[in-house]
Amino acid sequence: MAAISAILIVLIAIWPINNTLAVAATSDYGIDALFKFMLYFAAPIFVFVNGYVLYFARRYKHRRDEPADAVGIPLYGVVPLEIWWTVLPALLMVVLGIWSAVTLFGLYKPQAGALNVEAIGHQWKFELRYPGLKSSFYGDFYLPIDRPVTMNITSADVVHSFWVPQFRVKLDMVPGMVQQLHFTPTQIGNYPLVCTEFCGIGHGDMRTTVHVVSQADYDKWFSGEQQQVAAASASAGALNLAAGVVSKGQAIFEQKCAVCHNMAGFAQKKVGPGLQNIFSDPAHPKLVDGSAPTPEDVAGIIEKGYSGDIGVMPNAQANGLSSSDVANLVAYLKSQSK
Amino acid sequence: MTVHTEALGHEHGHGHGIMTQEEYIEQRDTRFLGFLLFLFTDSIFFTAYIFAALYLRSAAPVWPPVGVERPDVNLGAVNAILLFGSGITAHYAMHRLKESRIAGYIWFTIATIILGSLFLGGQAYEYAHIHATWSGSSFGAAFFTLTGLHGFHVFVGVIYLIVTLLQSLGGTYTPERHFGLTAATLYWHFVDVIWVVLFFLFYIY
Amino acid sequence: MSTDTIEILRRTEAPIHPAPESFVRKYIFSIDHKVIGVQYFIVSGLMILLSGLFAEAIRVQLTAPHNTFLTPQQFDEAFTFHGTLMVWFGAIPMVTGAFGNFVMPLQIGARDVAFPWLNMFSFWTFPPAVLILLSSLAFGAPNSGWTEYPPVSLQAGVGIVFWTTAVFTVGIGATLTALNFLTTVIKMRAPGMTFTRMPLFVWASAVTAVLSLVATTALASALGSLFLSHVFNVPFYDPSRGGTVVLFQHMFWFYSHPAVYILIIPVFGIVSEIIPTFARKPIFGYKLIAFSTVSIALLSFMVWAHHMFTSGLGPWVTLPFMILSMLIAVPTGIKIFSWTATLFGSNLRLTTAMLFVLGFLSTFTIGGITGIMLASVPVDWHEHATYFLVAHIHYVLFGGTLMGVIGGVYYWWPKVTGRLMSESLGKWHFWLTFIFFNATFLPMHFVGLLGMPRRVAYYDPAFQGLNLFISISAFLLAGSFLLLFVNAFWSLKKGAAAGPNPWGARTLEWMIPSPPPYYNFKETPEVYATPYGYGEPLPYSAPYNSVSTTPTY
Amino acid sequence: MDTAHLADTIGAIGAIVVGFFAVRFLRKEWKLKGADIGITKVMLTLLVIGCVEALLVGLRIVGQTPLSTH
Repeated sequence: MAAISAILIVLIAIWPINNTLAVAATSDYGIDALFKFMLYFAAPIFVFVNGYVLYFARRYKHRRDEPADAVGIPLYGVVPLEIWWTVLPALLMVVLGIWSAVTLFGLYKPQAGALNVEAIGHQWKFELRYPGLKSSFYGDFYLPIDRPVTMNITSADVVHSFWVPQFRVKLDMVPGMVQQLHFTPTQIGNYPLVCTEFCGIGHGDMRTTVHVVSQADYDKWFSGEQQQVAAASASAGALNLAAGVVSKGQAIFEQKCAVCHNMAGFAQKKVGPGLQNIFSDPAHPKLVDGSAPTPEDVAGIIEKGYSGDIGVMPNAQANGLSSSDVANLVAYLKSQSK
Repeated sequence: MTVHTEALGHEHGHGHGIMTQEEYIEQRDTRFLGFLLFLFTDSIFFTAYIFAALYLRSAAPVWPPVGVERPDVNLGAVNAILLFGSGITAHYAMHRLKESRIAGYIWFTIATIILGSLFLGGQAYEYAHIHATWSGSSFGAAFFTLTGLHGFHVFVGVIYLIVTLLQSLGGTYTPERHFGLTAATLYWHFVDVIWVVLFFLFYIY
Repeated sequence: MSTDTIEILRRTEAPIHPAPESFVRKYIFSIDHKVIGVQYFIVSGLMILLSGLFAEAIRVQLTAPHNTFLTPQQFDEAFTFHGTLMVWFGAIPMVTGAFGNFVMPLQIGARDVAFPWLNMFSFWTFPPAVLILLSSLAFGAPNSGWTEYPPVSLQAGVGIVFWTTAVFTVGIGATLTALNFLTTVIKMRAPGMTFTRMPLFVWASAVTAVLSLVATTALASALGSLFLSHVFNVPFYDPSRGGTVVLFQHMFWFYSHPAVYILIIPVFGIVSEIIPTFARKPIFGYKLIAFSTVSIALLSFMVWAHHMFTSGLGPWVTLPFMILSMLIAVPTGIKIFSWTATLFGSNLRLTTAMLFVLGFLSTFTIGGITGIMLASVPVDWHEHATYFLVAHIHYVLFGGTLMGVIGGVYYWWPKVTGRLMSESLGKWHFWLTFIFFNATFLPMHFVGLLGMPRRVAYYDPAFQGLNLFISISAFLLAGSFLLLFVNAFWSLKKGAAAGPNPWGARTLEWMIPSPPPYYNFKETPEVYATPYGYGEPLPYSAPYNSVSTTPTY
Repeated sequence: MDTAHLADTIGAIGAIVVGFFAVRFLRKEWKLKGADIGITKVMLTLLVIGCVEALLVGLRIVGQTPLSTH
């Protein structure tokens, strides 16, 4: 049986997982290696249990020439053996646990210079938002090869899930919560993005394609999508809060911020808190720090983004906001604050 | 003893071997254990919702959420004392019965029922005056669900006490035989101590 | 506590209830644990059948990537009913209500469970719950899977109200049964039956009762919150009003992970009874098996979040759950190895029941191994909510629970009916079931790894070949069960009389006639040793030590 | 004296009275044995804690913060 196990292990070792289901993202996470390791120890367990069952079933089968009341040997247990098969699996699980833990923390580690993309689940489509693109879009999207990506995922309605099988990573898109998924696409190709969490009658068809392309192709696609952004960034200068226009701010708010924020009291949470009365409501603890917030504080948060215990908000670049946009937004927020 | 002893089996088997008859009878008394397990499983019900309340609290930036107010803590304390006091009277009633002082037992049970009912009244008053709604906020969801569940238990407890009182007037319970009363008292204590936790959770913490 | 002699004896010893005469008191509103066990067996058996039909409907739909056999709506209802019926209305009542009720009191030498009337009440929560659930088909069925995660389950209309009510109702019965069983095991054991002399099925029933007692109430609160969310618009799960959707997953899985063990631990007990009986030797490592049952139960309350590794708990929360989930492999491994070791030096009778148990050993091992894989968070990130998960759960619940249950049916059938089943038909049944079970569920691992999510009415055409193969195997698997029904009916009509102890077993239920008389034991037996001492005299007081332990089938 | 102060006073005095009896019972039962007594002891202990809660509220030591950021 040891021989059969060994053969199985060798077969697993040379079994090209990558050919069956290509890894298209950086494999530094070691998910495939971990999976193979499990198959290595699974093989002998499986072979030995089944092998002994079959062997004993043949070897000790009751034979016709034996008396009808024949019994087996009166063996109640062998303590050393029992200790062995308690301790050995426990040790194995410790090894596996440590390996998994190391891999796990690697999965959560953001990479420097990552491209921040947002994916928002809807019934039954994926909405994508890119930094520098004025508006979001649904459906196919592009990622440049070999550039780390931080995917900020959430949902607008029910729980969805973000899974690209070839990337090996999956997280749920939970309404009211932003999760980050870190990966680096390493193979050019078209891969399915699949929703795996049941989300209603359209669940089965909630698929789209992620195109991993060369940097040049990505730039070409991106500039095609960019269109109006160029004009906006040309006019962008230094932040001038005094020049903010309420009506323009309102338009931007409804287009962008309203995805995550309500224009209502602080507790009226969507993804982030409600933003009405942001200048006067003591409930905005991170803004206040004891003193009333200034327009500069608010503008700073919009520009730099926010990360803390009430959630994560991308910065102005990721949200595609120019300096004048920020000024307009602050003006609008101020007008809504009592 | 009107039991068919020939069917009991101790004449033939145990009673003089593995177990004495007293041990055997003690072993076979299932009611208390059964009732205890019931209380245990009931407490899980509350525990789950208390966990939910704490979870909602941890997910909220401020607690209670803006625009929602906790119930009045001072009146709440008075109300809590009514319920805690009823626990004491229930305890007294039990002792009086064990001491064969039936009149004392009856009066203390009536006091328990009145205090329990007053508590329910206090809860109703609180529900009418609190600045929160069941469907309005996570605080409301946790508060009304848990206190409502508890109020339901108090209500059942009051009914239970009334039933035991009527039964005892008919002579069901004696100083030696009063399992139903032990159960009622324990249940009442259980309802009491749940409020110790809920009072802390919603009024103080 | 005053020991009220007459009252206690009245309740537990003397046959104050004469054997009921009327049909209704005898077979419908019976308080006899054996009749209640059979009632549970029939109803939960029907539910398993019905659930199987829903599964076949799912497989018909999945024969083609964009099949029109079912609309997505109907498909969602089908897998919701499949899961709900199988877990709460099929398997749990089967392993606790049916096997626990019939076998456990007999094995501890009791005349009935601790609270016979409560037992009857527990059963009679079950048929109404079935009716509530099935009636939802007429009003708008629940359609978000047996897990019913909000918010999607709250969109589904009135179905969720039926679903929560039905599961709540059957949960009341399950809790009361657990309360009853735990009291029975603690209080009603025959004199001399210490904890270490209890048959392992009794251990399993007691531990399951503890699990059920703690967890089912937690489920009730989760169902309650879902009910309130739908009916009274309470914002437990509405982020815009401060709720959080992950809360439901915590509350649900705090029940539903132990529920998996409620499903499998009694089967561990069944297997631990069948193996020594047919190996004709003591179970290997009795104490370690009992201890591992208890430790599995303890661990099962600390691992619920491994169903939520992708739900955004963060690394520091998932880490302890991952480690604890992996540790469950240790006690489970102990059991598998001990059962295998029991076969060593045996005098093995390969009856149908034994074959199913050996099949259980094989398939459950696979389910256990894939369980370890899913416990590792990084690998789970790839495999979660795919067909790999579906394959895993079916290797555990079909290859584990159902295989063990069928083994148990073949094993205790003569005790319940007094007649033997056909061994040759049974062996055909085993081989067909075993082969088509693996043909159905083994490929699901691969479809899942390749990227097919679960609960999809439509799928990527790339997976059509494998899915077609799976579906055909599933139809044949269903067909193999016809042999069981044929066998059962044949046995009832023409089966040979079984006698009290056809298998030559040594636990107490085989020491009395088949089927057992009303009130089981005329005199309460005394127990002097473990039941598994094959080759030694029976460790019971007269007259229970005079039954032949030579197999006569 | 407004309602809040009245309620405080009643609450505090009530807490002391009820707590006194609870402690007395607890002391009485402490040495007794039996399953129901054991449970009663636990219940009475919790009851004493409840009285302390109510007393602290009555003395305005806890429960006075309208908002808390966790």
